[in-house]
Amino acid sequence: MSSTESPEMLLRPPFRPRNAADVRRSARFASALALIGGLSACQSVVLDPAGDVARQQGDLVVWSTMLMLLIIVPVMALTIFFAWRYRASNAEATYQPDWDHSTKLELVIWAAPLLIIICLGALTWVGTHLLDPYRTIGRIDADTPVAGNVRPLEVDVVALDWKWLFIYPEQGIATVNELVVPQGRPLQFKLTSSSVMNSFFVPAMAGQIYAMPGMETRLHAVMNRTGDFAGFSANYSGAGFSGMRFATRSVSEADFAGWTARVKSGATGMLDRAAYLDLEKPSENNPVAHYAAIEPDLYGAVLDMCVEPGKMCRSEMMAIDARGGLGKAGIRNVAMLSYDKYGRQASAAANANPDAATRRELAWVRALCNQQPGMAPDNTVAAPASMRSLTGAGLSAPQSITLDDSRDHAGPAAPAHTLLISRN
Amino acid sequence: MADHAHPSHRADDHHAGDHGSHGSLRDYMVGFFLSAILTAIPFWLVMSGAIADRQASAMVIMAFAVVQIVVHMIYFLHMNTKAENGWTVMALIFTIILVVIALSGSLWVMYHLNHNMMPMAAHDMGQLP
Amino acid sequence: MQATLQAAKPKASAAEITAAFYDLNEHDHPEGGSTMLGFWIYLMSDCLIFAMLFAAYGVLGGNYAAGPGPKDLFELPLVALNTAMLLFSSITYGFAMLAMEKGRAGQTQVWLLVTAVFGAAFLSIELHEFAGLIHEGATPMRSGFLTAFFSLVGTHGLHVTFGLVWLFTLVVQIARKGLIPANKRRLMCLSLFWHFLDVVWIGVFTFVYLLGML
Amino acid sequence: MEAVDHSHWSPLLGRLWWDAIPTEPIVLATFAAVVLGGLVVLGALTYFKLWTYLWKEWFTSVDHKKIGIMYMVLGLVMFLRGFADAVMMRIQQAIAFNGHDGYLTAHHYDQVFTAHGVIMIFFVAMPFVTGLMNYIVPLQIGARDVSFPFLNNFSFWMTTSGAVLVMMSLFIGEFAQTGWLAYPPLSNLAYSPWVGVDYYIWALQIAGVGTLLSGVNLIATIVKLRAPGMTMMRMPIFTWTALCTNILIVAAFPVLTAVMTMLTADRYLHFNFFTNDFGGNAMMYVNLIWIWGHPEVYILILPLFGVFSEVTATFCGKRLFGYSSMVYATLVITILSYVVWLHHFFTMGSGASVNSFFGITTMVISIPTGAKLFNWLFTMYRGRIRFELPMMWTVAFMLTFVVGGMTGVLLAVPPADFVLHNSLFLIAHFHNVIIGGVLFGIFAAINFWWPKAFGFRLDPFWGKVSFWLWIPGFWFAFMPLYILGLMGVTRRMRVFDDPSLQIWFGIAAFGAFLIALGIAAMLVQFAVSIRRREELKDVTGDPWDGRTLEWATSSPPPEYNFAFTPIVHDIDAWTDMKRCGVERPTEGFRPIHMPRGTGTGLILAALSTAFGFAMIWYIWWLAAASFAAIIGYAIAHTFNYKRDYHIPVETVAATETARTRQLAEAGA
Repeated sequence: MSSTESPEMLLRPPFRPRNAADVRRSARFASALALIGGLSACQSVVLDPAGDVARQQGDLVVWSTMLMLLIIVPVMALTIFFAWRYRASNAEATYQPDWDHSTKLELVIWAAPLLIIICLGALTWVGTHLLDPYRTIGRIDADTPVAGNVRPLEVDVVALDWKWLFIYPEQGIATVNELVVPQGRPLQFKLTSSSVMNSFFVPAMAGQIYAMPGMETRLHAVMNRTGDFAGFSANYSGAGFSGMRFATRSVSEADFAGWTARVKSGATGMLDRAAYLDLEKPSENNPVAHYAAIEPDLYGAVLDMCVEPGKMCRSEMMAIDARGGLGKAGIRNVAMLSYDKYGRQASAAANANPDAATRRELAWVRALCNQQPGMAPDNTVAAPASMRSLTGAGLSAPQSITLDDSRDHAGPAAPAHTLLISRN
Repeated sequence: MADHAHPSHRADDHHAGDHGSHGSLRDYMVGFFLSAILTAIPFWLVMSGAIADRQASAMVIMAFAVVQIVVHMIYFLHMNTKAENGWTVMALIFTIILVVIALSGSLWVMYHLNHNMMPMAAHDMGQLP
Repeated sequence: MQATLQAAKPKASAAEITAAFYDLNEHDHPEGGSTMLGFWIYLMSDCLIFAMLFAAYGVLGGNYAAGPGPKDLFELPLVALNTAMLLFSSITYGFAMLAMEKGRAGQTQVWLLVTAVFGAAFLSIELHEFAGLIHEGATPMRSGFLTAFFSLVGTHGLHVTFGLVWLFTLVVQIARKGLIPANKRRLMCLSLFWHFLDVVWIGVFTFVYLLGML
Repeated sequence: MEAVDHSHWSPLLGRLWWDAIPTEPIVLATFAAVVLGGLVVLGALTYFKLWTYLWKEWFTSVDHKKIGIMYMVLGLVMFLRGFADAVMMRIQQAIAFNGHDGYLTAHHYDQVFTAHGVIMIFFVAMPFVTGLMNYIVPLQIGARDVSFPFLNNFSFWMTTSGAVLVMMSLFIGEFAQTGWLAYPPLSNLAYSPWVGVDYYIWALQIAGVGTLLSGVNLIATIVKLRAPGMTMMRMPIFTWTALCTNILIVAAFPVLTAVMTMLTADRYLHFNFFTNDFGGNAMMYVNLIWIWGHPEVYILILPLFGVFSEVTATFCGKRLFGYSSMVYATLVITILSYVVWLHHFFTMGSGASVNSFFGITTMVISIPTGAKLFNWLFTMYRGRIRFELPMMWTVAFMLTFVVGGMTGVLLAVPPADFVLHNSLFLIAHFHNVIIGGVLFGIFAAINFWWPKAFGFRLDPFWGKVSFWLWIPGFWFAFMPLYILGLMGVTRRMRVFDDPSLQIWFGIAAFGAFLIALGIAAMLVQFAVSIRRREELKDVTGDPWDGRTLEWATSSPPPEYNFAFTPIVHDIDAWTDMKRCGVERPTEGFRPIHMPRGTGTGLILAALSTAFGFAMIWYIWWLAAASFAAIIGYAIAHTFNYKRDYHIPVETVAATETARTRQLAEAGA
């Protein structure tokens, strides 16, 4: 295999259409089939998105539908035909009241769905691995692989009650309810939440992924068009859920640089821990806000649930647990861990006005841990990894994907063991 | 039952009023002693630390537990394939399958979820398996 | 396949046909013929409740929340004693069943009461253990591990408590009515229940206590 | 919106205080209407002196037929409530555009969609299928009642008790605002501090006890009480699906009980199962509840697969095609439904390997389901299809369900799910299978077995009106949701900002309006049929030329179902008997051993309602007292050994002679 060609291109599944125009055409065709006259094909963001990942996902929707229509259409037609043909008033039709078995037919009725499912299963296996949100972007679109030296733009996303915070660590800025991304550059989202489960979803860009407190999920995407798109939470999260919408603006690299500069030089303030704790309080239908600067580590602290002073970071807690806990000596140290179990206010109040016992505990904790936020494991899968085991002969163990020779062509060099565990 | 030629029982009745076997004194005693031994050995293993390797002793202990569960099933719960026309055994097997699916499935799924998402302290990053 | 009888006996009389299709000599079905099977099915469902608690323990069992772990809290000798109590109660319940089969009501009651004593001893030891933990501050509110531990072991304990209440009820019912079929059936159901709890306890002491102390 | 402070607590009334009375005008108006309507009903019952009749003949009855009917009534009443919620949502979503906030506040709207889901699944679909199985299964297997008649009565009242708690939440306090599965951390105390989630928990827990026991009961019944000669492979297909359904109930509902208990422990005792801090894990809840949740879907649909099989065979006048492959398909679905749960949370991020495993297992389920469809199809082939209402619903089901099945498999493809999960496409999908499968099946079953239960047919005209309103109503209501899903619109939204969506919501609301007319037509159908019951009378007991044993007895069947237990030689036992020209025995009757009615089930359930209410409102003294009363009463009940009696032979003979005369008059 030539290293200049993307393996993704070479190992394109045979049923994949050759170029984007075909895809669009078939997408339209299928949606026309499915959606009575194609009324909405032009507006269907799922079938006609602006990002390559969403496009592949949309294609998969179309292809799976077509595959299933192979069996659905005949069944529906036969239902209508039999219902009409064998109606009681039709004396001409054959009547065999005791005919109840035919080995050949039985074979067909089990085999036909089985065949479809085998095809669909293969499609699923390949598609799921290729479009794993943990997988880095390997191509900008069907014809353009990602150049080896392109670093993805990292955006750290925090779902708050009820708005979205976007932190750009590289640029040192943050926004509320506005996501601006450069077109044509791979994007890497790290997502967490401050309180409850949300789902980060920009249908035009890529599929959704949950954002959950104390945990980090990842999403990789790329935008192929400029424009304004809708983003929102797709998982109900409480009273202000409907207003948790954000504009997603895909702009050119130059515009992105300009926008970054404007935000940086803006008169808006710095997003430090105090500002974050203020922002985090429940509010609805928030307008767009910009922060010219951010406190380093803020996202890590949010993820680790230790933005408030005096809290033990979750990663530190888990590291302690991995070593067997703190024993009985640690039993009464609860104020440092209390995040929201007794309500956020209660938890904050305990630290704001510590009694003697809490003070002792806090001192003890500070001696024990440095309250430095950790980070989530880098479980991203480097793309393009070899797809031999995805497309190929048999569904071999997923581990082999990263152990394959062609991993050498993979973009960012990652230690083998990380890749191994990431394939799980 | 005057007329045995006549199918006077419900389809699944094998013997009216039959409640399965109950086991004899011998059964109970055998079961008791086996259980006592099968309990004592793993306790001793852990308390004395006889097997140094943690993983090995875990396997041994679990093996003892499985054997002891089987002993209880046979000698105390009097499981056999004939009671209730085999329905009890069938129910048990079905339950075991589901328990295995639910337990191992949950652990598998949760392991992956946790593994993918839980933050780690920076200094622990390198020590992953 | 269809109309088997008609095919077999083309000239059967109307009465013969009726007799072939209706059970004309039916006897009363003994009451409670489904009870043992029904109770067993219930036990299987209970088994799944415990499976979920085990799953919760499997997932949360390592989350000490910077607090104590199993090695800091568990006392194996106490658990061994506890296990012995439950095992003794099993065999004494077996003796009660043997007495029941021989139709000896008084003996059955005595063995039941002995079983109750062992069961109560088991519960007392468990409560003692819980009280000790809670006194030290290792409450179920302290960490995911303690939550899962208290819930799993506590649910088993609640089952034992329920078994004890049932057992005393049965002792009274035997005193009132003797070893009538209904009471025998109940004794057999309780027997299944009691031994089933024993099986669950094997899982508990193995997975929670022994593996925790490794 | 400012959060209201609900921290008031007193020893006597717990959290119950004036602020528990809702202030939303819609709720107040409903409250007034319910109170007035309730008073009218109570007054009428008293005036017509119906209390004793109801108590003796229905409430305390252990007759599986009466309990089955009571389940259906419960399902119907709750269906009206659940549908009202649906209409409220459709109206809200159709008008909340262009800065218009709609007419429901978030607090109200979020309760409405949560209650809609909970009610439709737990208190409509479940009572419907349980009621159906209760009524039909013992008749189909030639039994006199279920294995545990008292438990059956108790199960019904526990389900009702859960429904009562949900209804109470409308007027006292609030219902959960979490979505129907109440994911933590949102459902934890920190984010749902007041009584909503507690209503949810206790309603489900109490109803769950009933469901579980009814599952145990029906399994034992099917296993132990089949008529002589009815081997497993001669069981009617509905009984087979009922058996598998109840196996699923017994295997799945304990999981729900366990998970709900864990959530309860978190909320009431500050345990750490699903908390964010202290080492809890909220993803664990999602994982566990779907281990229950997926089998639950099959609990709902499997019995209706059985109904469609019976209906198809009967109205095609033909043996069911591929009986054994139907049975194996059912068994395969039963097992497989346990290995697919993760497809409900692909997007939580468990990784490609886990996702594709569960995606593929999900697709595998569609194979036996597809086989079933073909079996119905080939049952129609070379049949003589009479398009009575049950058959019409069946054909409508076949055409509707395949679409729902297709979108379901589509959602099982993880990358597709990433763009469709939680969207209105998903909503359209599961309504497509639950309405197109479960509800259409229930309607087919009601039209099919109504004459058996009440002795007269349902009026076909109004039935057809209802049918022709329902079918387009359904497509109008849910096809727009598919389209909206593909337009990237997510579920549970209260207001929208893209005006181009409004037209689709308008169409969906129109569909809901048609469905409302369809429901009204169905109620008219019931009323008209009851009025015309003499004209529609079924004297033969076999109005459709049925094939299984329930048609061998009179309509409605006598209390004891069969004076003589039938002996089975074929799958279609009754068809076999008719072909052989079997004459009903008219003499030689014996006294029949039957279970005796009892009020214990109702009393225990009433105490459970009190207990649940007390726990919800933190009225600890009442909780303790009602709990003690439950235990005490249950123990006292076990001291009652007189649970059966014999129907005297004279009564049996008189009943059967009357039937003989009736048959002769009908010229049968």
